Amino acid sequence: MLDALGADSIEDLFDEIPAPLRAGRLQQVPEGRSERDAVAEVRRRLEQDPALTCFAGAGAYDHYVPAAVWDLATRGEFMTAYTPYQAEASQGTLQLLYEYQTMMSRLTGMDVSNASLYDGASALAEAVLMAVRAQRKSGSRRILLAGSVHPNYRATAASIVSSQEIELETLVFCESTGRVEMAALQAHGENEYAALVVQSPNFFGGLEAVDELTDWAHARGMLVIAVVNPMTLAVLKPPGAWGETGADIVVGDGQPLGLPLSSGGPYFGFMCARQKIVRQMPGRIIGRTVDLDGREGFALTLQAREQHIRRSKATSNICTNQGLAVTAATVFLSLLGPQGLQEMARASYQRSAELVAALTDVEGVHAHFSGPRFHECVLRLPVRADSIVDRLAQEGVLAGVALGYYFPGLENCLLTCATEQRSAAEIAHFAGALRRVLEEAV
Amino acid sequence: MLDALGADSIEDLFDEIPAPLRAGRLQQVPEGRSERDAVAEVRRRLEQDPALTCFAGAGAYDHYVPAAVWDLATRGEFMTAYTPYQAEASQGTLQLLYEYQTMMSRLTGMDVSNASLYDGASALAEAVLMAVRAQRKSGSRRILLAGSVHPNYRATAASIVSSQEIELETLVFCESTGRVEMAALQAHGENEYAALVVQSPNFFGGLEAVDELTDWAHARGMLVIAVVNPMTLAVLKPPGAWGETGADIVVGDGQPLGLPLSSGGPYFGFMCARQKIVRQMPGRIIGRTVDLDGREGFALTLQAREQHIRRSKATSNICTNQGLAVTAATVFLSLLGPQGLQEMARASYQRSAELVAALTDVEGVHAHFSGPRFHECVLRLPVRADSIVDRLAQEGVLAGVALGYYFPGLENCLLTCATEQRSAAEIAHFAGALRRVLEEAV
Amino acid sequence: MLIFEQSQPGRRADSQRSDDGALDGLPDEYLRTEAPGLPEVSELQVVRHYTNLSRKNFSIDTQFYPLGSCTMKYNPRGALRAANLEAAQGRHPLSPESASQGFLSCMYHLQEMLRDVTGMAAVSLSPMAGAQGEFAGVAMIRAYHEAQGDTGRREIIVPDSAHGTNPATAVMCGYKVREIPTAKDGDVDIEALRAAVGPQTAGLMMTNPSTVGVFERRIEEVASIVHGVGGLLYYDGANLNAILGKVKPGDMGFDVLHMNLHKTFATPHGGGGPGSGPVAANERLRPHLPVPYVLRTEQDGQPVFRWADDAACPQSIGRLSAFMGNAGINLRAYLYALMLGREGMHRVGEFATLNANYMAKRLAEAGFDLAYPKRRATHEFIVTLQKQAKTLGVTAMDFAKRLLDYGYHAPTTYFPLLVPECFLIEPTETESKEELDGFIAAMASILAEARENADLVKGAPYTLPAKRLDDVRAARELDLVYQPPGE
Amino acid sequence: MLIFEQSQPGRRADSQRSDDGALDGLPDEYLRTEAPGLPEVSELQVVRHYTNLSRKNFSIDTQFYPLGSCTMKYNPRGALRAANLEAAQGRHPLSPESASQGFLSCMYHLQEMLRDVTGMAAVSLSPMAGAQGEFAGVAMIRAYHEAQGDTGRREIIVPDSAHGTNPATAVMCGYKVREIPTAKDGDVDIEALRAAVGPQTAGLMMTNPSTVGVFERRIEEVASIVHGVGGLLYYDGANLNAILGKVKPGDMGFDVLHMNLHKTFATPHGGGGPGSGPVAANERLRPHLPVPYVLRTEQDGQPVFRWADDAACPQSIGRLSAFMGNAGINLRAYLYALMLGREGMHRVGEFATLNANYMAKRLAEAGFDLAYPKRRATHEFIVTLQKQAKTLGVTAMDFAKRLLDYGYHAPTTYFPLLVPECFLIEPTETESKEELDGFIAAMASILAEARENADLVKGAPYTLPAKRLDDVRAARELDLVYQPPGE
Ligand SMILES: Cc1ncc(COP(=O)(O)O)c(C=O)c1O
Ligand SMILES: Cc1ncc(COP(=O)(O)O)c(C=O)c1O
Repeated sequence: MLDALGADSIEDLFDEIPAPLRAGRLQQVPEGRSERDAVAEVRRRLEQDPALTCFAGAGAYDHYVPAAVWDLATRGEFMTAYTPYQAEASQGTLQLLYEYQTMMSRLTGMDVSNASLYDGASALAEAVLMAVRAQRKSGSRRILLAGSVHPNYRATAASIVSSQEIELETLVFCESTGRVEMAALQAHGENEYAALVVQSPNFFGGLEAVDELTDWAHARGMLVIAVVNPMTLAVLKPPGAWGETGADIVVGDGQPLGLPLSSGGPYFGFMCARQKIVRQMPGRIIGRTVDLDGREGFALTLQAREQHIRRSKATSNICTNQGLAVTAATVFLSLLGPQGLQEMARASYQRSAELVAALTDVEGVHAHFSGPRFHECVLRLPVRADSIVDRLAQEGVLAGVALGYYFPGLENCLLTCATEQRSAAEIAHFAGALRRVLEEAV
Repeated sequence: MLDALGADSIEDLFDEIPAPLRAGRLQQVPEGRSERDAVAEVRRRLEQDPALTCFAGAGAYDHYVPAAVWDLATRGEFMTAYTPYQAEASQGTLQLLYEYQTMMSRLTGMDVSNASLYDGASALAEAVLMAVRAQRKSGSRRILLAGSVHPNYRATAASIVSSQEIELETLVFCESTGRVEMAALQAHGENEYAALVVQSPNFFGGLEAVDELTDWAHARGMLVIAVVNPMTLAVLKPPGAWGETGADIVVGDGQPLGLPLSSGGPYFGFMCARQKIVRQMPGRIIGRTVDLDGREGFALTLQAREQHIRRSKATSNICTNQGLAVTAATVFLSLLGPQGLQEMARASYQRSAELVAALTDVEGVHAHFSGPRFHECVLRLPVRADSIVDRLAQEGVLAGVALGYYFPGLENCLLTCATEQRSAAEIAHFAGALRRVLEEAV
Repeated sequence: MLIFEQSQPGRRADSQRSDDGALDGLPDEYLRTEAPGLPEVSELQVVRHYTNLSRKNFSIDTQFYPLGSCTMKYNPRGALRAANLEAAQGRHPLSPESASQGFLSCMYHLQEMLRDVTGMAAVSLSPMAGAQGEFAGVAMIRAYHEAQGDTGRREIIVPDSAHGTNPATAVMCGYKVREIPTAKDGDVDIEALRAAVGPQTAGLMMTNPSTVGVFERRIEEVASIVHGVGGLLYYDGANLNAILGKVKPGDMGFDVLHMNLHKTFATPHGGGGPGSGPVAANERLRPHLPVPYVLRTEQDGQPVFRWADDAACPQSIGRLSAFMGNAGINLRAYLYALMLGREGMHRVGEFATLNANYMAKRLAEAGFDLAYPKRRATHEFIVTLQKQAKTLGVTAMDFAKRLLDYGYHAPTTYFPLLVPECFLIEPTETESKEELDGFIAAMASILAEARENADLVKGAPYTLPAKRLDDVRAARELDLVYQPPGE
Repeated sequence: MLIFEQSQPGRRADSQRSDDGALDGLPDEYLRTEAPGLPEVSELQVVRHYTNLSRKNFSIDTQFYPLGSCTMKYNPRGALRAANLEAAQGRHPLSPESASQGFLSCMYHLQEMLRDVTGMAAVSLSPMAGAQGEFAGVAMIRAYHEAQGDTGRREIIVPDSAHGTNPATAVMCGYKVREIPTAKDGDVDIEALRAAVGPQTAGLMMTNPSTVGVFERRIEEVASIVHGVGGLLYYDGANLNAILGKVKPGDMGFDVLHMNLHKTFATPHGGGGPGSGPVAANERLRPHLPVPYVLRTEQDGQPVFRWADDAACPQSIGRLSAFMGNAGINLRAYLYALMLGREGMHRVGEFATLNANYMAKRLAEAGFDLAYPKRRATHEFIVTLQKQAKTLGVTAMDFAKRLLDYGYHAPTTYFPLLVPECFLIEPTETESKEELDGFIAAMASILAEARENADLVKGAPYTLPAKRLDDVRAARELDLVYQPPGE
């Protein structure tokens, strides 16, 4: 090939690079290894960490992933394709995404869905930006954000929207229920907001008064942004049915739908909305259409919202999304169907109730908040929760998430969770270990 | 559907079965479980056994299997197809098998290969039957079988061929070298045998005098059946080049070519042979041909040898073979190529030399046999080997195979092995543990 | 293009290298003089080549595949996951029993479930496919007779509808084969059987439901005829799927049998295998089971599992493989059996039968001839295209090839041999009514094509990676191994 | 057929059930009144449906896919294996540091390698794709200026060849975009740049090699012009593959950058993602890196890894995701970097460049116009089909669609915007010469077709699952969600 180029060496091909810029030897990169050695090295490192039975949730849940899900998603034709720009050569991915959009719309009770965003937290940021665009007329750049929304979601939204001079105002949650009570709204009744953000089940696992909150916001011309766990929508009222007219934008993280925990990603953010604001949506959207022969086919549509067409006027800068994760979730939802997903939700609810019963049976452990919750619960321990989490890890248990890090004042609080995967034996082991550890601690 | 059948219930469809035969409730079959629970149950049982670092060989070797191998082999189109009877709808499997046949022929130095048999041991049995058929003229039904052939292979051959009044006569191995010495042949010079069976590397890891043995057998009108480890053929002289004219039938187990240990299977048996006896071969054979348009295509051929055509006159009763294992091996051989396979062989040789050096450094441990060997070695311990194997399993080491079970008199002997996967640290751990355990024992 | 044709000297998948070792101490006489002629290609080339090859196959995952006698049903991916667990794949076959109790308990539990399903006394999981299971069973019959000193029995009786492996097996076990005809109604011709049996009869091999897709109604009579002359009954369990949880072969009077786990118990066929063909025996034949299998003993009230080996089973026919058969396939079957459970097993046979009867009915309505129109179909049934072959010149082969163009794999053709121009159709329990209806519509459409334009059907397939292949040339000009041009 | 069209009430994949629990204690007002309208299908239906859907895609595993700017190279399956290890998949993102040292050490080691490759001071792995990396980088530029009290800088300069994400990012960060033209030789128009910069300049975003497939030779001058007015330089690392191990962006004068691990470091694109877009910063910008990333500390001489969080990094732009970005993708990149190693990284850029230059040369010989014929190609290059569009009426789009019929994925078309009728072609280092030659031959053949029968090319593709799709209808008659007929 060098001959064809009339070059003596590959080095010649780099002759346009100014000599002083040529790099020397890489210092931090070791010598290359074979696949075998490299995999062994990664395994050695990872297996140095104890394998923990997972009672943590807080946005990432240990649900069972059927074997077929990733067997299908990792087929080369799905896994090694690019974004479906050449529609004729991408009908597989495109049809799958259209099916995905349909599933998500039905789960959330909304009109439309995009083809994914990065994760739930960044999806919330995009929802805020979208709401502000949709409310351009009113001109408000203020958002009322429930304090019971996942703290990392709130932080992410803040990092992303703050450069655009959007203000996020926190709506405090009630100290005894952990949720937003209607009374708290009074402090905000006077201001003009573009939108209200509510998460339900909220970060603490509690169910918000979604109907009242939605109606309150709509009565004031605000849009309602719902943050939800899609698994719970198998049984919980979908945001499209919140209050009189339903939420306007729904976002969340798709992780519970077939994505392994994997230290936090790849998961995917989903976003559904009312048809009338679809042109304000960020991200890819697939439409059904016909080909030259009039046969059904699928294509990217409404691309005039996107950066590759609109550049600085795009609704978002997002380009690569979380396609393969969505592929897995689509297969997951097809496999479970309405019944399977409902059972998963109900079993998670029940296992979690059993967990709370077993743990609050331990001396000094109490549920911190009252009121209905789904499959997560905040427990108050007699000692700092972070030390208990560390200590129980030595017993093979990931007890949950210590809340002091996020909420000063809740240092003794532990957010704990059970999914359908947690067995009675595992719950009993957790409770037994907690009892022992607390006895030690006292 | 019942309506269409005019039936009231599915039970009606079983009305031809005499009532007394209808089964009651199954007693040993528990209630059905979900995929999640069933996988968890199998995992629970299997993980109750300690994970051992593998220094056992004896026909099953712990080589690295590149990730691509099974990613490709488990593609639905390979994994869920039947035997390629409908050639037009099976060109993928058929071409792959043709490539496999080519690879195996080249590795063994033989003219032809079939598309697989069950495993190495049963392949040996088939080779014996094939040799007897090929020697029909001479009429001999006696086979001379080296005592250094894998004992389970010899036992399998015996179970399978004995009903056909074929006699397997053992050729003793030398007590000091563990291989067949030419002197031992004298006892058999007078008899008429259909074939001589030689394994090299033999069960003890030793290299037989394949050239002399082959020539000796051929000089007496015998066929030579070679039993080989295909991985070693990356560097060892292929049976097709043994002696003056090469072996006539070559069999072995394909496990080292990309098959996980998996408690003994599925692996696959391979069989290669001289062109002139191809019509005596058992099992499926793929041929390259053309289709109606004259384009290259592949099909099962020489089917008139097989049970589905010839029934009681078939060369064997084999029907289902080990297709998917062969698929994996074909991908494996393509991925490694000549260089990769040679490196794997050389690295295994070297790791094994290091292992033997480390273990014989332990007080009281000696190599039991002299002479060249490949990547296995028989060590003599100062105590019974089976107790050491049990004891070292508690240290996380599978030390090898205790030989007393197979060879009375070798109770203190351990057959041990290292592949390219064994690290210096693992070898040192084994040696250290052995030293400790032997000190305890004394 | 063959992978060999993509080879370039020196090219390789670099990350598949090993630290090179030296062959110190190995004399040259043992070494090969040139590297083996394997392809020299990159990892991408390998992945692309075999991915694209796979796409040339029909398979259950891509098509309805109603191949009679082969039970091409969906095999849950969960079974594969179990077999792929590290704890499964990493276990060496000769690990000591002391470190294998978990694995052995799985195998034992599977043996017990299969024992229950078949109504037999004991099970050995070691045969590696159906044909090896048959070998084991017939060898056990022989071992039994020999153990009784009864050495004059030289014949195995096989119905003419039997699968080819049955007579081939009998011969491998040193027996002569005597064929008996099938009666018009699909059952065994009882009179012919009576005439065939005698003191020379070692046993009878039978499939029930038989390969003609009906349940042998006089099975008890058949059993008593064979037993009456001192013969034994072998059950070819390839069709067990039809009666799982409904009838136990042991209750029908069979003495020994094999199962095809790769048909009934969740292993996709892999383009030709691997399978697993466990044998089950009643008390009489139990001592002759092939080794190894798993025994349950107790120690201090705790179960301890052990291998039953030659020493424990001196009358065994011996071992049939280097280790313990296709253990990984047995593990898949175990997972599958756990998932199905008691109720699930009943459902398998029920829905397999429902689907087959539905298809038979609809195809008959569409103008096709059933081979046994008066009989209930079992899990499969036969359509004979003799009429079409005669009147339209369109054979079963032509219909089969044309079905491929419609996106359906063809049923089994020309087997069993006794029914001319036959299609043996087995939809299995895992297919939906929509697929069955689609297939039936395709058959009707092909029939219409055959009437209007027979050549269209006779030239099929048109849309596959290859047109009909020249089998004669394949057999005459044998090309079994690639030779580069000019070599 | 859509999966919804295969749905039947009550049908399900039975083995995917959960032991049903009750929603005791949940008031009705929280519950949905009817089950969500998900498809009701069997497991086989799911497997067959999605297997067959996948077969309608082109992909790297099946085709040459020379999509410029996207680096569609082979990503070793070993990387996927690492990410699929149980120890990787099972780790909860909020596991305590005390139980995560192994995982954190992997992330730290990857940070270090990327730091070295880019020549920067520190790396954060948290951005989830290139565009989010860009966001992080530009937000850091803003944070830096603000920290200096320098609040008057309102503009980001972007070359007209820039990827769409660049201007979109600048706007998301609250900046105005100022575009500067590209000179005839493909380099930035230096005079225009000089004219554009000023006290309002917050920074410049640039790709080098640029998206026109050449290396910006005056990069040092560009850097000094921007730095001269107090602006900062952002490096869009989408094209890092071209110069891996050859040039470090830090040495070119860039202050902050992102990498697309899903292009350069082994993650196949997944039909749209996921990716990972780590940012790297020099000392000046380091305090503003997004959290969390991994810090190495020592305790009793032993390394202890910790998360750098808001508390540790008070000047950070904050977090960009709920947890720590696409950790699993980072793990794949880590495995890939270990496999490549130092030498391998050099080879990546070398062979990517060799392949691109070879193709450029051959295509020019075949009669195609290169956009920058006097320049060396980098890892990609541009062919302009303007001549063909004018004289034959066959556009880049037509060539692209026709290539699909030849079994090749089309290159990137109509990007960058400044070159009319362009093909941006990136063969990558993992393709063999045979594939490149095949593609070149296809292009030559299409050119001949275009001359002889332009309509043939304009009607393409013919052999794919769909012909050209009606995009206008897709956008006008929005059908984004399936509605069953009659609803
Ligand atoms: C009726 C019958 N018996 C026996 C066999 C042989 O089984 P296997 O292919 O597993 O050897 C088959 C398989 O095709 C069969 O259909
Ligand atoms: C030059 C360039 N910059 C930025 C991006 C955006 O990267 P991502 O798609 O990962 O967001 C791309 C990807 O297409 C690109 O090619």
